[in-house]
Amino acid sequence: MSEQQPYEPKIVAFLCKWCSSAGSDLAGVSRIQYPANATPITVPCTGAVSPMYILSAFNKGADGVLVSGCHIGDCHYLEGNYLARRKMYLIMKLLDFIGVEHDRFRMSWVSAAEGAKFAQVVTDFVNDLQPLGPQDKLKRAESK
Amino acid sequence: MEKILDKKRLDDWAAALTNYEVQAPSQEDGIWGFQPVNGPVRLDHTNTKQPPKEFAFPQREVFFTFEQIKGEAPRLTQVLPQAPRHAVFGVRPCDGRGVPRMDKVFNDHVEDTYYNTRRKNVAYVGLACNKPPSANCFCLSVGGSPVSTDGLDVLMTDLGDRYFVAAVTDAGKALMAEAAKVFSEPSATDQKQVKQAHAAAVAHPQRAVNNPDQAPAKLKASFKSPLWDELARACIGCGICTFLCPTCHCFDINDEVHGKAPLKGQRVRTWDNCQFPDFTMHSSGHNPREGTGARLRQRVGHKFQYFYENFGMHQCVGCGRCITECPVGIDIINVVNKVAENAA
Amino acid sequence: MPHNIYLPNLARVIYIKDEVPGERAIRTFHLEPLDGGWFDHECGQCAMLSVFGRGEALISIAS
Amino acid sequence: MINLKDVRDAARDMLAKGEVRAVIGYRRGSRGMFAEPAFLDRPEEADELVWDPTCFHNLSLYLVHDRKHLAHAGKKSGAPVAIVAKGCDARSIVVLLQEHYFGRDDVYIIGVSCEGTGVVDERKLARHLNGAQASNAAFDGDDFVFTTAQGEKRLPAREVMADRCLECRNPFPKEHNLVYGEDKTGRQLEAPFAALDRFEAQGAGERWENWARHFDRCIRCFACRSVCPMCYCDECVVDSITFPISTETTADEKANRIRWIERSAARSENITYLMTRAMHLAGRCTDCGECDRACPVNVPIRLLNTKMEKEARDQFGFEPGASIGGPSLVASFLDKDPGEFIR
Repeated sequence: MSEQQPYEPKIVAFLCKWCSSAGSDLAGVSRIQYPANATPITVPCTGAVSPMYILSAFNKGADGVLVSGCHIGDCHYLEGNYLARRKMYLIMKLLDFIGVEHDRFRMSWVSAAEGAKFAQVVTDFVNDLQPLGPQDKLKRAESK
Repeated sequence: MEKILDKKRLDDWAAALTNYEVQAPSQEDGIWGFQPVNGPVRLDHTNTKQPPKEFAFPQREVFFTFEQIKGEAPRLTQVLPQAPRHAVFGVRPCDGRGVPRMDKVFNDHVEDTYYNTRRKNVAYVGLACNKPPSANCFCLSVGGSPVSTDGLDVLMTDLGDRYFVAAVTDAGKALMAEAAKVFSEPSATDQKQVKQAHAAAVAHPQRAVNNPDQAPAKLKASFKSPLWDELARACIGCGICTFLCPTCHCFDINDEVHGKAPLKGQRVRTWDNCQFPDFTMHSSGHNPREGTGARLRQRVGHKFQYFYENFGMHQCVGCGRCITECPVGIDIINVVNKVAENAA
Repeated sequence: MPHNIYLPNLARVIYIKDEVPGERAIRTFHLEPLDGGWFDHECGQCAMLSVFGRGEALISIAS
Repeated sequence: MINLKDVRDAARDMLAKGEVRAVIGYRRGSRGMFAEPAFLDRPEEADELVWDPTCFHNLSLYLVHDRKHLAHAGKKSGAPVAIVAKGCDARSIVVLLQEHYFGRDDVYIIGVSCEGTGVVDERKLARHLNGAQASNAAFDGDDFVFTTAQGEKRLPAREVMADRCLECRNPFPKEHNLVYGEDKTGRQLEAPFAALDRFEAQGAGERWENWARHFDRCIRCFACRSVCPMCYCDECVVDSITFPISTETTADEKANRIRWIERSAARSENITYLMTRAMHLAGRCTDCGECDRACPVNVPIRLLNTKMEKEARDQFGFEPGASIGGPSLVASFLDKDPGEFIR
């Protein structure tokens, strides 16, 4: 490589279709500038995000994983985000427990009307991931 | 070539083996295993939890990488092992006898390039068992002994403050020649003492398979015996007994994909296991060895019948790991004896 | 260096025929060897056909 | 002090009267002092039953095996199966009942209380016997008595007991049809989660160093999963050795089956496997410690599960295996569940 490109953290973002995904669309429609590091994966509800998705994202090389959905009380399926809150808490604690940097996993509530907040969440996440450098603890080794 | 090595000079010998990567038993989290030597060589282990089969037959071996090129045929690049020359110290005679058995499997009719590339780079320095390392040793039952040199390049015998070191193969002589000055000539008393030590080792009581040479016929007659399901009723179908066995060699081949567009990845060999549920699963869903009874019969049959019928020697070397490590107490000595007793 | 049995012969699929259409389709694949040419086989011997990154199938050659 | 004769008589009686199809218990093994699982079908076999500090297996696993055999053979369950169960084993049965794996009347629980002690930890004992082999182990008040070639060796149980027993808060099987031994619920030999707290006292970097070493050693023999009564899935989603194909499985399903991890025992794959299992055991694992004991390379798997158990208890007030009718941890929620970590 000619000159060392600055390290750009790769983020996988699981966005709930009804709120956060719509929120990210609003951020786009409103022309809000924010880092493009996050690869969005739309899920019906944060309650549908299995801990395996998060482990698999890290396994495939994600530097950070974001799970974002409707605020408590707004869930289209009424209880999805309550269930997600527990599961994500448990997976976060397990990742901490084995020593993965705490800032690599993050959860947020972003409603369909909070385009600006979505941009801010992603910006903060990228800034927090920057000093941590590439994630290699759970990442699958490429070649021999 | 037989020499005496003062215990204080063991590290000098290891240090002199500069063009080898010296491996020796060391303890990590309570588990004895072979590790590269940095610091003193320790030979005060019982036996390592895993046998030294990993040096020639590792759990993961990359065969080749494949890459899809637009409009062309996929490009294959063979990946041969780059293993350094290993000198493995502290190998017990039973694990030593596992080596010729694995050599047989990977060279009978067809030569396994990857196994052979690694195998010719490994020298096994054995350590005789003055007393059985485990409560479940039964090497004498399967034609072995605590002082056997089968499969080893060197055999060391502990005589208290010094080792009696005997080269078995040219590779062993070469290992000793690398540090000729650390050895000394054995005296008459050394010769007498090592014979006594060997005699005492062989005389030490250990568990036994009853008349092992009849085992192949007895097992053959018991293929349909209900005993198999009964003896394996507690079996949980895990992979401990086979993964830890010095002579288990079954493997699976899978492709590991690193990139989809364009397709890029590796074809990889990994250990496989006849105790796993889908080892004999057909693509129709039929599984000829569904229950743990059939799987136990396959494992014990392989160790005491099929290998014997093909190569005239038991595949089992009597290390006792499968007995010691089984979480639910499946005991191959007990199984062979029981099946033989009740054979038609 | 003896022949490495694990390196596959490459072949191109030149024609796929739907013998039995539908969800439980049975298709035959007509293969043409690339450079290596076919391996010689004995009747009843098995051949392992594989597609990189997808999987493999064990086919017993009857003729 | 449990009188073994009572247990044997009860088992013989049940089998003779045909009240139960079989009795799953412990009997003398062929491997020195270690007991092994026993499956009694006939009354006269009842005398094989033993109860000593090496009865560490969680026999509820065999209730799962029995259920699978019946389902596979298409048979109805009929009479219940009797099972000798310690406190932790009985709680595993409660979780299985909570998940409707079988009905309460399908299992006849012969409870055995660990009273003041528990089961032996093979690794700790080996350090005390340094090479000597024990041919028998017995309870004796707060001691274990081992018979070795050099005569009897009495050791305070506390020094050679499994961690889970030292930390055990209720050694008494609350859910039972019959029970033997004193109820010493609430006894505390060591603080609960002591091993976990010792481990967590280390910084994140140090914790990772340890776990990386453990995950590297894992050889993916699946003993931790095979020995666990809670891991009863016919197909383990995270690993492909249990892919139940049927005649209806189409070629596409086989080709497109999601491979969450590779077959290689590489660190990254072992982590995904072990962490997924820990997540699937959250609120279900009753700390029977079998995964720790079975692991041939000493990966402290129990720490992963007790970490989940501690969080479930502290943050969600959840005790696994507490009550048959209770909700499961991850399929229920409370308004006051922690949420500050969500931005």
